[in-house]
Amino acid sequence: MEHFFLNIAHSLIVWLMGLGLSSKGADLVLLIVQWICIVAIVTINVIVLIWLERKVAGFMQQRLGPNRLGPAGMFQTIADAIKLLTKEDIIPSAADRIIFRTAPIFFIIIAVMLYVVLPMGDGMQIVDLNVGVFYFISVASLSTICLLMAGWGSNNKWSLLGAMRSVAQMISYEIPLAFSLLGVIMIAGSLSLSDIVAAQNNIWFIILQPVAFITFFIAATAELNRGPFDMPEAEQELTAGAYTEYTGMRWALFFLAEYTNLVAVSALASTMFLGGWHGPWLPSWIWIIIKTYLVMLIFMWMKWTFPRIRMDHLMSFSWKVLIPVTLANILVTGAGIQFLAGMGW
Amino acid sequence: MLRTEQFTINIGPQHPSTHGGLHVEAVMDGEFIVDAIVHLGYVHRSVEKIAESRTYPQYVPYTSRLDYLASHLPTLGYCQAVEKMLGVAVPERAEYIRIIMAEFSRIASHLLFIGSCAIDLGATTGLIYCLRDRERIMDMFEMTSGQRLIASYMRIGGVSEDLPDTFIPAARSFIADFPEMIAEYDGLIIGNEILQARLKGVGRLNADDAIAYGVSGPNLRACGIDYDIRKAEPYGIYDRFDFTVPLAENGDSWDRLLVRMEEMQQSIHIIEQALNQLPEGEVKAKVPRIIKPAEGIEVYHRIESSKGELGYYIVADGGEKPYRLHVRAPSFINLMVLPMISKGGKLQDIIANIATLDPVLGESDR
Amino acid sequence: MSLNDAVFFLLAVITAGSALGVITSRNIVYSALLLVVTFLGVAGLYFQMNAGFIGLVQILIYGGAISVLIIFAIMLVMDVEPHRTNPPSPRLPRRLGGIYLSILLVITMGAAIWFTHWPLAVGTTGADEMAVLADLMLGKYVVAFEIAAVLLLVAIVGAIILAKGADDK
Amino acid sequence: MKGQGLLKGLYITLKRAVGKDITIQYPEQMPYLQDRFRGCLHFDYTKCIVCGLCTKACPNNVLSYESRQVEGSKKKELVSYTIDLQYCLFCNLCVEACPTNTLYFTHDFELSRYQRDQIKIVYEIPKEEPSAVKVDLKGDAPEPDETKKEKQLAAMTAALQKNPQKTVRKMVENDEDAEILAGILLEDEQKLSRMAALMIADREKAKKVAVAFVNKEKKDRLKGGGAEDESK
Repeated sequence: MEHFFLNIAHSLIVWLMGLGLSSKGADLVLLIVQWICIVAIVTINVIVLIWLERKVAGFMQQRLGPNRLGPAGMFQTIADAIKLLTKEDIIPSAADRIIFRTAPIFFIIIAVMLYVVLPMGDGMQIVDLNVGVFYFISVASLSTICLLMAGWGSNNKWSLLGAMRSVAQMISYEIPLAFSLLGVIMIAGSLSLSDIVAAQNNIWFIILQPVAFITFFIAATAELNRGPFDMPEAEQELTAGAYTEYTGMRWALFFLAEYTNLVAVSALASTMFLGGWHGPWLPSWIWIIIKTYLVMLIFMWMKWTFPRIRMDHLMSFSWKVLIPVTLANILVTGAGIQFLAGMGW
Repeated sequence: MLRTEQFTINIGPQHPSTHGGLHVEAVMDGEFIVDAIVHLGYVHRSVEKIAESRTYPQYVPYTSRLDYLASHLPTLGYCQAVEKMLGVAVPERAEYIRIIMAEFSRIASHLLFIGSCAIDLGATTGLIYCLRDRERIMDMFEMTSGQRLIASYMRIGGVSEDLPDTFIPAARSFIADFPEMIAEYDGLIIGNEILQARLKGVGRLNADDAIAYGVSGPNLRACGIDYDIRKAEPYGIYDRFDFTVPLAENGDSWDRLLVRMEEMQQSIHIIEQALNQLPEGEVKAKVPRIIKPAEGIEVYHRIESSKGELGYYIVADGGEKPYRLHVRAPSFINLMVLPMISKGGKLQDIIANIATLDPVLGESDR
Repeated sequence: MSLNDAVFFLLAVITAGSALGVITSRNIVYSALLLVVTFLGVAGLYFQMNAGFIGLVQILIYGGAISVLIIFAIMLVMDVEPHRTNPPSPRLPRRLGGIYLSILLVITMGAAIWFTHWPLAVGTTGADEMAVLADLMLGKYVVAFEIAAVLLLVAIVGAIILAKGADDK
Repeated sequence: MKGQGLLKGLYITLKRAVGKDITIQYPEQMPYLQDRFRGCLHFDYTKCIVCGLCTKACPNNVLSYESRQVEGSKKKELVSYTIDLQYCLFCNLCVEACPTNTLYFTHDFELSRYQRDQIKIVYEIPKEEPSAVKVDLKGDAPEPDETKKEKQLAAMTAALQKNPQKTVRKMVENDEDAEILAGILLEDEQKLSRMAALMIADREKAKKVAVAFVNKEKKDRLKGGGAEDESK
């Protein structure tokens, strides 16, 4: 079981080379297969996640949640997807059509790109970049532009306001997000995600870096526009924020991308702090799935419990609390490393 | 300084958190509100004009539809106003039933206020818990009147039917469970630091302005003014009960929330006393089938509704139907301070302000 | 032509094409968004040169942050219809001036590139480029690095004061 | 300490998440309705004494009835009683006014209908045999099976042949039109049988067809007598 997917990939390469492909060509085909797999994983995950989110919300609100279609309402999301696909595609007449159309596409592309560096099991990583963490952060930062495009292209005050807010929020929370990861990077001594997982063989970084984990979690919630920080949508204030004018599948793409981001960030959290794919008894890829889903459940739990924070509080929380705390954490971590190194560890 | 341009944002009439058809035209300078213009009338049903073509008893169901969140209260006000015109004495038992129903309505209204306040600030689950408990009150209304929301239970001269046997146990069990409910709201909604940060110091209304604008009800008491018609000018049999009028100091959104939380507990206290004192007897006075107050009688009767001072001004012309009926709707008057308290705040604050002023649009548009 | 060359030409076309788009687009918002594409293309070129870290910095700083600033600034100060933001100047002297300036710029830069002695890279950027970079920044060039940091801080403080407006006396 | 409230909130939602649900599954599981629940207004014709108090009590003109004088006495007798539920406020005033408990609320709260005119409930009391009351709950009639349908068709055709004017009276606007329509139907066997079938299957369509027939006939008549033959 442990090497189930690796074996599949290996036999695929062997088969391809048996067909007469060069090893480079076989790698290319494998890469394409991996991309298709990622898209499939993302889609299936989103279907499960939307169902899960509604179920979690239902349970917290003492309801059952969706339960009509399929076992425990599992097919509700599929029905919703079909509904969204068949909806009329409305583009406001005053909208900037090119920007309006491309924004959701870029948003989902960027979300899918995040998966390239995530180790989904022992040796199951598409590209082991030596700057993996940095790749994740910088690619994730591009999604601000997509929201801005959506907000601007819609030519609607609510949309623009939602986009502005979310961009301001995401830019200010990128800094504590990156800073809180720095502590882990300093201990692991590498920016590569596989090295970081390997460094957690004995002890998870959540124990060594509890403050970093909490700050990362808060900043990630803001980056994902979720829970108490859902500024771009902010239903009660901005109707639907940046997505106000979107309908049908375009809107669904945003939704899809948000959940894709959620999975990616949760996977990053479990990789950086929860020991990645390390775990006893079960195969490594099952462990990462379990850990990722646990993190996502916490995200959902928070979302359905807390009210939305106010914009100015949000900004001042980032700049006045999170960033100083993460900076102090880096300082303490650095001092600790030097101290322990001096002790001869 | 850079010269900036103001822009307007239309909050409503179709917007998730305007409690019906409220339309606020917010003039913004960036995220700050320069002015907020309240546009009303989207739920106008000409309830006052309808009164002129209905006989006095026929008008009772329409009053229930004024403040549909606490439907016994406007009905109570109307019935008492007509009784005042006719000089009818209401039987003791009916008076007590009325008090119980009115106070349960107040709790139902305040529960929805707290829930909608939570959901307007983004905490969906808070609303569901409040609605869950509100349902029990609705069940009690269904027991007595047969309708859950728009009960039209009270009649001129009493109430339509006596309490059923199931009512008193249900009411007692609700009272017994109430502290637990309050504890849950305290934990989930009131105690939440994010919510406190959103409400504290937001939409501050000072006492002088409140009086000048004619604000009444919990919104007024949140400014520290001890004025409750149940105490100041007791109607019905309110003078027989022992309760305090909860007050706050700052008049901000947070105080408005706290005052209502406290008020619910006082209502429970009143209901408890009323249930203990409930006498046996008739529930409806002998009222002529055709009510014809003498020409020239005018009456103004006011009660403390869950939103504030709810007054009925009725002029009779000697016929079966009122010559003119006017409703002093507390929501309407309370809403008028929205521009004043929102100025200088943020866009998100105006949502909190609307939520904590607790308007019900059926009443303010009439 | 190897695969590497093909990728290079693709990236070069994207970068140069979008850069051209930035200056020819009639709509200033499109210009700004095409600028983002240019930044990304440049980042791609960095990746091709095995300078992953620099490429990612390019994406993070220019693609994610600076471009947002530019778009923000455009959106906030724009006062006309977006499609009339970048009209070519109708007056001939101005056009001639523009042509003259651009020719001057091309000549200057071309000359600078032509006459500079470009040292060929000694050694390759290996897998450990991060460590090398860190050593250089926090070792040899630490003073310059810190001074740059202080400069940026001063700039930020200045910007805040400008935005908030110092107390006008 | 800051953050305590947040943790408490999280604890409460977690506790509720693992606790019991409070909702019911509506169509399968019906809500418990209290005795006095006011669902749909119903009318028991046997008790009605045609006093008219209900219509006077109603604030919104929901109730109306047709009555006639019983021959040889002062008593009135009911012909039909109409409850136009779309205007009903469910206020209970009519029920309270009724001296004989003729009007009452049932617990049936599923009042949605596909057509607007299906909301109206009409109780008709036939003149000849008051024992066999035909309650015409429009839109609620169950789909009759084949034999029943045939029987109905035969009855309707017979009625049309025997007394056409009266049978088609409800399909058109006034007596004059009914007369015209009856004339058309009697002349043409095919039209008659088609009309009969339509009247049973789809009253709305039958009405439309009837109006069309009448209008055409009227037009033809205006044109002159000669046109009549052509129209056939």
